Amino acid sequence: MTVAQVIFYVVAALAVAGGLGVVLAKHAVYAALFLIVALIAVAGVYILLASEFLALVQILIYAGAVTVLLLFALMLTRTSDLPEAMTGAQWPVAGLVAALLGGAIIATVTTSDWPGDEDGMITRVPFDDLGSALFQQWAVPFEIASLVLFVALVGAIVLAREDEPEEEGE
Amino acid sequence: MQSGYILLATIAVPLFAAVALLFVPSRHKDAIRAFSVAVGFALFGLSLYAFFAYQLSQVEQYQFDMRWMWIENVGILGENGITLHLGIDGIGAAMLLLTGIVTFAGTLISAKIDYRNKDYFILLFLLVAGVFGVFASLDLFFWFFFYELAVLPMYLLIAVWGSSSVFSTFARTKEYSAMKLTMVLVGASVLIFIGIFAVFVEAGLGTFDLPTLYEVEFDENFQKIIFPLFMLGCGVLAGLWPFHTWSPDGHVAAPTAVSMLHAGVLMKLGAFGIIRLGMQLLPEGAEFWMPVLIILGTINVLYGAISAMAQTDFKYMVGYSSVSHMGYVLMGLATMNAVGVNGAVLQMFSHGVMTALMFAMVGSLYDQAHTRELAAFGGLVKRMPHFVAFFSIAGLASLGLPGFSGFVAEFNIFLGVFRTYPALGALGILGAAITAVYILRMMARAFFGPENDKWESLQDLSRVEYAGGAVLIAFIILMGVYPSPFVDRIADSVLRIPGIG
Amino acid sequence: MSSELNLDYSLLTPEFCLAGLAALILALDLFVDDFRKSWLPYVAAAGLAAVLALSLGWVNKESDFAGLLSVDNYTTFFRVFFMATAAVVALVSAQFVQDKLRHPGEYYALLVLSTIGAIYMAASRELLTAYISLELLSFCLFVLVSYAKHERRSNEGGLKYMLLGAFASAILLYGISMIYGTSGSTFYADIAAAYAGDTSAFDLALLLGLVMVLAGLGFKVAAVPFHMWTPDAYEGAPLPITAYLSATSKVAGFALLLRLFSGAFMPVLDDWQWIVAALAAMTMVLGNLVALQQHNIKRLLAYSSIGQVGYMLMAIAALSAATSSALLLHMTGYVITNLAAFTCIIAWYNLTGRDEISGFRGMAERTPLLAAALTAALFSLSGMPLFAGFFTKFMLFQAVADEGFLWLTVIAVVMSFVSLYYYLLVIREIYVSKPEEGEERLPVPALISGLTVALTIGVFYVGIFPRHLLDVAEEATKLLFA
Amino acid sequence: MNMTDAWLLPLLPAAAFVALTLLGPWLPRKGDWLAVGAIATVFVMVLLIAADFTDALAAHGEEFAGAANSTQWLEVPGQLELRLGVHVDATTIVMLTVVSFVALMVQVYSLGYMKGDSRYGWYYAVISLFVASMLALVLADNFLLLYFAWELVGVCSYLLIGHYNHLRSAAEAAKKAFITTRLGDVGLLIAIILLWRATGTFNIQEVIAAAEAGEVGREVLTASVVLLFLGAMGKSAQFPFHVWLPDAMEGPTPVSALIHAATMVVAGVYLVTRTLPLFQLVHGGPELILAVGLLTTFMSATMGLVMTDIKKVIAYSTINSLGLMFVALGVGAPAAAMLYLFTHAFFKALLFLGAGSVIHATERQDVSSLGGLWSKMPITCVTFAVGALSMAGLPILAGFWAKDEILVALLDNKAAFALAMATVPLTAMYMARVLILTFFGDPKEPESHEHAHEGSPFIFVPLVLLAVLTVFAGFVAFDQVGELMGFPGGIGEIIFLGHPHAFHFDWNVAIGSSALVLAGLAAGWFAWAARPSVPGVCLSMLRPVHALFANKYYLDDIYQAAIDRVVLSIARLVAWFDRNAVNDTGIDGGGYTAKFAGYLMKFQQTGKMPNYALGMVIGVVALTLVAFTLKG
Amino acid sequence: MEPVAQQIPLEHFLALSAILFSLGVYGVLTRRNAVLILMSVELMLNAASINMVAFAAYASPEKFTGMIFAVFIITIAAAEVGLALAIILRIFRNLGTANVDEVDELKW
Repeated sequence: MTVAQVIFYVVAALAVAGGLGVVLAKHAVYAALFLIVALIAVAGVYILLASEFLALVQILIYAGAVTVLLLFALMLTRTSDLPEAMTGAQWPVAGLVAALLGGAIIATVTTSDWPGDEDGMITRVPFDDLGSALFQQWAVPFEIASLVLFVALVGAIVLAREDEPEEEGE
Repeated sequence: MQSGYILLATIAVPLFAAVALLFVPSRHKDAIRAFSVAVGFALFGLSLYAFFAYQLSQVEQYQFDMRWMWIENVGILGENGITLHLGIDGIGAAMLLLTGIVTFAGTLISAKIDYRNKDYFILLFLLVAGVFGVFASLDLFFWFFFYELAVLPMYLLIAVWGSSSVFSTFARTKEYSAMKLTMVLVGASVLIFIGIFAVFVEAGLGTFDLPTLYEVEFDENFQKIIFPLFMLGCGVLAGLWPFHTWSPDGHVAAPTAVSMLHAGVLMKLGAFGIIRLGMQLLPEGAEFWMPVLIILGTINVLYGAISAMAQTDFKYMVGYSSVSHMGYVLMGLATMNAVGVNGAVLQMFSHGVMTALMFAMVGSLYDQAHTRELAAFGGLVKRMPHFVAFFSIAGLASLGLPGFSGFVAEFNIFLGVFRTYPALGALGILGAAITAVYILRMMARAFFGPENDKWESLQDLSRVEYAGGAVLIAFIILMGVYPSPFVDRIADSVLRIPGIG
Repeated sequence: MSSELNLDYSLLTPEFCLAGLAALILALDLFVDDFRKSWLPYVAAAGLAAVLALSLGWVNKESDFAGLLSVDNYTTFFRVFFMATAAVVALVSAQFVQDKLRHPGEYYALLVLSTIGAIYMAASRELLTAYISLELLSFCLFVLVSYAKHERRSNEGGLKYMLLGAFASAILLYGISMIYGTSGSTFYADIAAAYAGDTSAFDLALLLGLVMVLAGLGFKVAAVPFHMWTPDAYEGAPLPITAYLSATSKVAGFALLLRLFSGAFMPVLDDWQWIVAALAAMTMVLGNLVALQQHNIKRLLAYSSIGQVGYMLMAIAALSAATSSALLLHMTGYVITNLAAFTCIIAWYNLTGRDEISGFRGMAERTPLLAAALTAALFSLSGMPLFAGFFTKFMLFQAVADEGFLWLTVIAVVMSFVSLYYYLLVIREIYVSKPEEGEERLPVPALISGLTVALTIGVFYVGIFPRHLLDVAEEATKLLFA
Repeated sequence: MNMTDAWLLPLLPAAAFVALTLLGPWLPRKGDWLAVGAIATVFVMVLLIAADFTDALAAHGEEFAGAANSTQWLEVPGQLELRLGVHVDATTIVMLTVVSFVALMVQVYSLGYMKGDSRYGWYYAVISLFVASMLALVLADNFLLLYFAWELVGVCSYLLIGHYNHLRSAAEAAKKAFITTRLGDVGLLIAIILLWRATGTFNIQEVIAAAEAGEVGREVLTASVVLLFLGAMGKSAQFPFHVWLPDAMEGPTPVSALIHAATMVVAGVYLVTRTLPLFQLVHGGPELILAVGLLTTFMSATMGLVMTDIKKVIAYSTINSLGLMFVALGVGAPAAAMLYLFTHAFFKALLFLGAGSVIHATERQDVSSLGGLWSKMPITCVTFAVGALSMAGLPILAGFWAKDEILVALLDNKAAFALAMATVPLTAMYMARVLILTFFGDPKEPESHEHAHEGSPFIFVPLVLLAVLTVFAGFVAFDQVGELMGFPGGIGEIIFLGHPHAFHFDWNVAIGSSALVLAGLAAGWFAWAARPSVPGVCLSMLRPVHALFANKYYLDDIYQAAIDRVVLSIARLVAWFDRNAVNDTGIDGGGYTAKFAGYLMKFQQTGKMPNYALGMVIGVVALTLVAFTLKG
Repeated sequence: MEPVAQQIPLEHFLALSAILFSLGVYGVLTRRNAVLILMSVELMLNAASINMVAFAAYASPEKFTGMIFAVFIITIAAAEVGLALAIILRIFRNLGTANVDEVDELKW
């Protein structure tokens, strides 16, 4: 067992554990914390896959900003205190189909003969290559993404904002 | 070669009339009436012209033949596109004339309509345009287009201007009847729609042009599979048992002129469709399935007549008699011989005029009396002699009395049926006897006998009703006494239908 | 690498202009107080119209941006399509927004921005671009559906739409990753090239990817069983947004599906054809049958639009040059009709505050024009002649049958017949049932009247003179199968 | 006037009908002169044609079959040609004479009788139409025109029976007459079509020729003949279709005279006469006619005995006579039938017109309320007596010769002869009864008796003319009479259908039957004039029998029950089935099924977002698994 | 860093992502709190990202499209969370709950 393998299995175990925590935890806040674990573990996976940039982004944006947002939301909606209300009635069916789906995917991905698998040489992608690709070839998605963020921003403001009472009268 | 613009005009005039009415303010009711009657008269004139300008023993099967490219060279359809191909054979000419007559009479009768008469006439003219379109179209697409167009306005015409019937144990609201009529007819057209697709795909010519498709010899099994689609799809509109129940309910609920047009003309679209799409397109399928159709037709005749006998409502009786009479048409078509089919087409014409007259008369009575219960009347002849005379003529024509159109038609049908299925022919004649029973029962009960004081206020036919009825009667008698103009045109075309011996 | 790429930003001019328009609207909303309530929709509509005119400059030109997206006739078709739709929706929103909603600036800005997403869904020739455009459209719609933020139904619709949308886009992404994994690329052309050869090595992964992509896009277009958000979101959303959902959102999904499946998945047609056919069949049947049970006009139209999706999916199942141009034709006719219907419904709602079907009682007496137009639209939706629906359905079904899917056509025709029933129920309320309160005429704003007339004429135009539109649709789809 | 111009005959009254219908209200005297003028012209033309025919007969001798003339009416090229045409032969000439003469008499009579009727013009219009149709019927050279006219006379009969349309009974009687005869017509029409199918023609001569040549299969021919006879039975009121004729007396009395005595009802006899060769080709054909005729004769005589309505008695006597004609046809003596038909027309019309005169004068028609009218109405009384005695078969009156001719023809068939003889005294008895009760004895209702008076000349002139004919018409059976009158071939030859010296006179039969007639008359005189208590005694003794006769063998009740209970029940059952099974279950059921499917399906929309997500996942999983399975 | 291709097969990464994905699906289906559902969706998105990056690394490293894709996924995910939270907050304010089972006024 190489170091990489060890790291991978540890990270993978963490990720799965975090994922389990997210879907099974009895308290919402715990779930959020488990999510952080999982997200950081995934960042580890990215490093293993030679994508340090992604790992960075993952930790900064996801594990940092997004989870904090989620925690805020949890606090604002104050629903973390009812453990029995956490899981819906359809969990047996859900478990079955999720297991079926997972099984099907695992069976598929492990039995498929992926093109380029054999000569797969993982090379580190230099930041500047990534950057220039992002701003040249992928400029359009990038710009659209900016619009997406803008829309999310505007939308969040519009929806979340409490209106002044005098506007009600109109 | 006559100009196809005549046919185009029969479609375009009502359409433009409908559009023109849109721009008339609805408060000018009298102007709308006058305009509509004028349009009805114009259509009558056009159809008369087309009928008499139709030349006998021409080489061309279709006259007034004309094409307008509608969509050309589109990928789906290849370079043929879709053509508005108009033309009539003798059958079409007779049906065109029928439509013209009934439309004219219908617009006259409709002059009584006062409630939102603008909307009414717009819808009526759409309906009429559709009917003319079906009879004149020689293109599958447009055939179906107009076919649906003719059904479309029915819902509103019945549901808005119609009337509900309440019986002791059940009721038939106009909404129900309108919905049933529309749904059953459109449902049946689904079968036609599928059949058209199948024919188009199977022919593989990328065209909907009927004369072109007539040249195609379809595989026998294909014909056997597809023909029932057309037979049932069109048959339902012709009142085919057991899908006939839309007809009595719908006709009863409809306003007078709509009943006239619907029973008088629209039901013929179904029979016409069986000829145009079924027999002409798929002769072998027709031959295979006709025994079924003739049995169903016989059931129609007897079942309709017997049901009519049990009716306590004037209009229901007439409605069921339509079912019965359309059974003769189906029987005639199913004989697959020239005499029978000729008789069927004659019956289409005859029944159209006759039933229109009946509905016009029932409507006239209902408008005044607000009831249609047979038992409520008696001795009407004293107050309404012309009404009784007109109604009696329609009744006698419908029981197949010589001298009226019904006899000529039914006689031909019987001859045809006896050639192929004598036993069914005998049953058909029995049906005519049953018709006599219910018609005469109705007349004895409602028209004659002591007068009922309740109806002292009844007036005889108004001038428009009189005029409309007179036009219809003229044709009933003309065809009954001198059928040659009709038969010559019809027989000429019937003999050209493949498989007709 | 970069030197070979065509990075001609001018291709994106219309979308830049749209973004600018959105910014302008926001700015107007912010700074010019007088404008706020009344003029924004007209600014939006005028701007959209202007950009629409501008985009006509790319007719019959063919160019691509770094292989990510093409500006060709297909794109131009949808540019015009979406901008016109957005303009109409902006106009019909005017009074509704003024009466019932807050923050009009953002409303119209989002409307304009969503158009960009829709256009790029149609234009993209690459999965990432397609995905992100889809998200742009979705995000705008999430917000717009929840826009009546003090209304419980709007909140609920928005929540369901949002959560399920996120869920569906996760599934879609997973599917895309499978496609990417098996083909090594996200570009449609490369994917097609990769699948052109032997795919047996990764057949299952490919299938999985296809199913998941179909699920994700099926969500977008509301295909059964991924449709369940539709009725709730339709009912919850503010009325103009319901109209917009039924038009742009759906059509954009199909624009994407069509380009994707014809561009990338054509070589593995046999793998997905039956899936789409099955989805189409289920969608038609469920949508139309459940619609029979509805009491709310929005919900009714939601189910009816599900039914319509079934018809459209048939075109994808029987994918060919003929079906795709028929699909474009049908979608155009459908959207014009639907907008006509919604214009009337919105106007009626503005006047009476009713959106139950029974609330349409006496419409014929009180607003005859709207009643007639709505009736025409409903007849058109059910596929009656003279109206757009008849011809477009005929062509669509015809094309599908011609590809050998007669059984699917049979279901479609039967279901189309079933649909007539519930449309007639509405028409019955409009024309037959007597009004409950008052018979006096209601004042319909001139703008709405004009719009109604224009759209109704459009409905008739497509139904009676479909030739031009058919030519355009054919031009637009020609290159898909070049 | 040529024989081939005979097609003009029906057109004249037809034209009168059209003119009266369209212009009636605006014509002076409502156009009655037009109708009478038309029929008078027709009568003259008939005489001219008869003269032409006798000339031809004399010229060609026995093989002369008559003259025909036809025109095409409708053609399906190569498949069907329908021609309308006329054919004149001896039978036709007899019928034409009878029809035109009686019609003329009746129309003249009606000028007086119908005066003041509210639908006077319409009455004349329909009478004209009837005459036109009847002429067409007898002239028809083919079954098509025959059927055409056959139905039209039926309609005219219907219209005229229902002339007093404010009476419920008249309306019902008209309906009954039409429907009953129509049932027979179904048979006729089927028979015509069957024969056409077998021979390809409607022409009567050609059909007979083809049948004689063996072109028609045995079964088809048998069926055709039986069905044809059904038509004849309906029209000629033979048992069991006879029920309509007594009820038809609801119509104006002149109508009864013309239609229900002299002309229309003999159409059946005429038809069978024309097609007798067909019957003779079928095993049992003549026997069928004979049996029906005998049965009808006997039953009607018994019923005539107990009727109290003067017109009904005469009506039953008509049925009686019609039965007798069929008897003659059944034993293959069409000539005898024709002679009877010829004479019967006069005396039966006379009886009805006489009865009409009584009714006109007293406004009563029940014999139990009449009586002693001979003093008030001597002309009517005498003429009526002549008619009644002729009907009874008293020697030298017309009826005597005709009846004896038939009885002679029956000699070979003992049983039939016996039965026929048995009805002779019965007939005489009820004729005596009606005569006595009406004109003799004491008036039972003095009030109406007071007002009774002889009618206008329009009424009594026809009576007298007919009475004269009734006395002398029988003599035409003798060739010498014809020659005396200037018909070279002799009227007898015409009456005997072109067969010279066909008259058979048998003294034994004549004396025997005359004795029976006298016995019957005596019995009648005894019972109703001499010992008026006798009927009551008989009645009490034979109550069940009387009840059976008076209730017309309960046939009306049986028919009524059959219609009300059976036919209408079936109709209601079918209507119920149509509404509940076909419509509500079948058609609506389809709709409900769809709706119910929608109802079931809508519950997938639970409103709960996790369920929605579950649905999506299930969709994905299911599709994936199916796809994998398919891929293997 | 060492190339890991020889050390860890691609399938292991894919299996990890599959597990995360199905966990996410399970979470979406069973969690009743809207925020937790959102978290589960994040798991699914991460699973997709892992796939993308793994494929990019193994299959076509020179194009690294998958990595670009992952960047965008993260971006979108963040925006999505922001927007979703606004909607959830709005519904919480109006209805007093963030429990999706209780938000079921719209149905049938």
